[in-house]
Amino acid sequence: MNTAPLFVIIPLGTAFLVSLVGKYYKRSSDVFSNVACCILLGLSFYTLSIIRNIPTHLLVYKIGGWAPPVGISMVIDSLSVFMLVTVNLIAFLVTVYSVDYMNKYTDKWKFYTLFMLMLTGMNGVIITGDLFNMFVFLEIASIASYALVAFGTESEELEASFKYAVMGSVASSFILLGIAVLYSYTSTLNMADMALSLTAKGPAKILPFVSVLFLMGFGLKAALVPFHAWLPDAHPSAPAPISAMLSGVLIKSLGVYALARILFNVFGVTDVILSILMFLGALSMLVGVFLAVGQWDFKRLLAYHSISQIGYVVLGIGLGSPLGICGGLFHLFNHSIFKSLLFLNSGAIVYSVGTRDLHAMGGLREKMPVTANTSLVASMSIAGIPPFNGFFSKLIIIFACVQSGHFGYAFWAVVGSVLTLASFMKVQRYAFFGALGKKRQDVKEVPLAMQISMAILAVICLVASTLVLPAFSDFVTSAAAVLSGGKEYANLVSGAFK
Amino acid sequence: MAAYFLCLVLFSIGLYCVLRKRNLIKIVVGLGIIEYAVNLFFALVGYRARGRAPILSADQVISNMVDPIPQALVLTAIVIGLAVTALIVAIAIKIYEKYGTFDITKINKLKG
Amino acid sequence: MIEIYLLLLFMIVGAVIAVEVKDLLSSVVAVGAVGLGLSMAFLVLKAPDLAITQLVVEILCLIILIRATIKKDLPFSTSGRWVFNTTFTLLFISIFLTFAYFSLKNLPPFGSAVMRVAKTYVDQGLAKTGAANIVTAIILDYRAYDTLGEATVLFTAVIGVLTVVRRIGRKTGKGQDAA
Amino acid sequence: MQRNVEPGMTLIVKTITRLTVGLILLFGIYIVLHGHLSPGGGFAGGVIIALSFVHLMLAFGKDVALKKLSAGVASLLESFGALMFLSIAVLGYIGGCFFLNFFMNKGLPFHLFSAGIIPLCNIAISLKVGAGLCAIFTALVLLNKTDT
Repeated sequence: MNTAPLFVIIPLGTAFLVSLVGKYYKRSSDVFSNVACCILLGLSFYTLSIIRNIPTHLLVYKIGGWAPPVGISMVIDSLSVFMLVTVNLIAFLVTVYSVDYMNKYTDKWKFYTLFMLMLTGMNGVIITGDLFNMFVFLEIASIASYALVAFGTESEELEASFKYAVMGSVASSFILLGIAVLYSYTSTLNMADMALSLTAKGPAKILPFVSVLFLMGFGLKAALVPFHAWLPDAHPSAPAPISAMLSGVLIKSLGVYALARILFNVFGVTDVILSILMFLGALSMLVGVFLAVGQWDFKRLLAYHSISQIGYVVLGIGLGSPLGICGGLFHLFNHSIFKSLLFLNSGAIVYSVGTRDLHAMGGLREKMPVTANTSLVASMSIAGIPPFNGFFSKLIIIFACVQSGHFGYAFWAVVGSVLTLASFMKVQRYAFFGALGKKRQDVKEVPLAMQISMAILAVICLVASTLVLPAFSDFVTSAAAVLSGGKEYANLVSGAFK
Repeated sequence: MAAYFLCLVLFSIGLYCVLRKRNLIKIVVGLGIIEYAVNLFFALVGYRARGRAPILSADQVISNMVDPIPQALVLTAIVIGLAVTALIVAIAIKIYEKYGTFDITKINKLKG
Repeated sequence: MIEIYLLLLFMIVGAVIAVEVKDLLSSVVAVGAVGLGLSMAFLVLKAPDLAITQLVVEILCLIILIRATIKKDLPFSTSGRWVFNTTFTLLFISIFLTFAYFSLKNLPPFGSAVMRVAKTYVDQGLAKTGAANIVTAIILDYRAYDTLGEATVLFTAVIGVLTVVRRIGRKTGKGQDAA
Repeated sequence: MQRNVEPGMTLIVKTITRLTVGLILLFGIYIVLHGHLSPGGGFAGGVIIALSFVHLMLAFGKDVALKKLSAGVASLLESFGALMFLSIAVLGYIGGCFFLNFFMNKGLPFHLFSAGIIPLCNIAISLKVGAGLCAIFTALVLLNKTDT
């Protein structure tokens, strides 16, 4: 049984169902969403095991029975399944967390409907093999996230959402324009077919223009530095579970994944594109962390760190060597884990204490032990302290920089890492250690479901380090092989169509 | 070629409006112009000289049709544009309700 | 093919007016004119489906925008570094246009679409799907998955609008928690 | 300024609306049903159906229009339309494939009852689009109403 369509059908059906019945039966939206996310998580692991047992590591589904350049196809390869596991893992833990957290807001069913639609969009982008279809699902995820950022309907949230929506729409227009130019040139929309057609036509003068359009479009979605202005507003304004989803997976699946898939597998990268990617990555890495150090708003600080960490991912992928891509993807996975955890921690503090200002916290360790310990794990992980996963992925990226002779970038990556450490020492010092304020004596730990989801994420922070061991490293390396294989993807996929 | 370029000029006008105007409704107008330009670009790309509309008829044979794919894509893109516009206008009206103005320079609780 | 150039010029003039005019209502009406020009351009480009859809969507957009702008304030302010920012934006746009000009030369010339995949639709569309309108055959059969996505986008926007216009977003105080 | 006791626009507008709104609705339904034969289709038809409702609301004020179709019902209808479209897609599994046009007999070309699932999809989309746009419009109008 081919599982590919289920990744779209299940969340989409759940969203429609929740919007029908959620208004009348309050608990049903909780139950439906959690069950759906749980099934999706199981399904992605099941797909992972299927993919490993197929010799070509490729699963193709022809929608409507039309053979691909004519119809739309779904393509799941190692990279897609890597992203599917990441997205659905975070989504499941976030829904568990939301059950209690979202009680603070009105109209919970709207939250769950939008959440499931956003998940539909991300899954759709990841599994599609068609360029225009990717755009459509990208828009679903984006529009759902615009609305989710404004979920609290306070003035700051609306303002952030407006900014995000305008920037996001401009980005989408750039992407759509790029697709139009590509369609005119190749007369097809299927990605594999397009790659073959581009190869057949020889070095195309149109590609630099389209690459720039896509870099601007997807770069905006991924919040790379010249295009990052919306992120520090939008991510802190959203409710904490949504911040975790946005920073954890949305900017990666819509930005980094889509960009890497198109640039590497459809266009075939050139040295110029790689150096642009590396430069943008390093720039984001440094600018993000410099802006983060001075922040006193906990969630805003985390948002700036998202820019910085996305910089690491793009730097790793931009190196173009197998080791670099491997490090970049591994860091992508790790970052979704620990950044989601940190945002959930910040949400827990908002839930119990009601503030995001680091000055107003202090000494929360004794009252909120689970939150404090999980956030300690996440902080050490993001700062790159040895036993945790963040250390290994950063190490691999730095090694890869040195290996391909980019000593400057390696140096800046180390500098960024040190500054990250400093910034998170500040967070730990002001939020959890120190003396407990007088007003904070009646602070309580958050409900059990929220604790559980934070604890699971913290455990994954530790367990994910084992992915560097040869026995488990296949998960990341096979995904990296898809990208470093370049246009090999086109031959494999079009072979599978027949 | 000239048609493509004029279409991109239209795109740039919209882009300029979004980047430089300081009024929420003007920004929405700019986004609308960008959408029109992209949709028009798609339709231009699919045109064939002396082509016919891609609708078959029972009593005549049509040989030279324009490309139907861009039309199908634009149909989707128009809907997406409408959806985005509706959402952004709703947010803008709500901002007006909170701040009493559409002027972006007076709406700055958030910084950079 | 002179009509299409005239329409394009009309749209550009309309767009400039919409961007530069001071009055918001006039601006919205001008952008409506651009949309109607687009609808006519679709007709000239032999896309009747698009012309109908663009026309009705334009009317709806116009009504929504006018509802939003009517009787609202229109102060315009220019921020401190106006000249610098405008110059920078114009520079960026002119670089973009120059780059585009040299790149677009490599596309197939206007009026000669390649139609490699589309040929299948035109030749076999009626026999395989039974729909005489090839565009409908594409959006509801060959690429129906896209249309599912499109319908979902609209659904998302509706839920999004209903979310954004809620009067109270957060519950405040302990008393309302139980409700 | 005259003060109308009744909400909405003047008598002339109301009379003309009464005459035309049914025709607009009918035209929308025609466009939907002939989507696979002539230009138009579920989306354009749905917008026209929504426009007939908007027309009613602009002419008679929101109360009369909301009596015909309240926001809650519109939202429900929309979810129903969306679910119907998804069900058609999933029903393709009867033929063994997601989104398969599962009517083997496509009917006579150029006739109303032809083309398998395409007319059904058109109806589902028009239901969804019409109800959805009504819901959006109602929400925006209600919002505008309260802040003045």
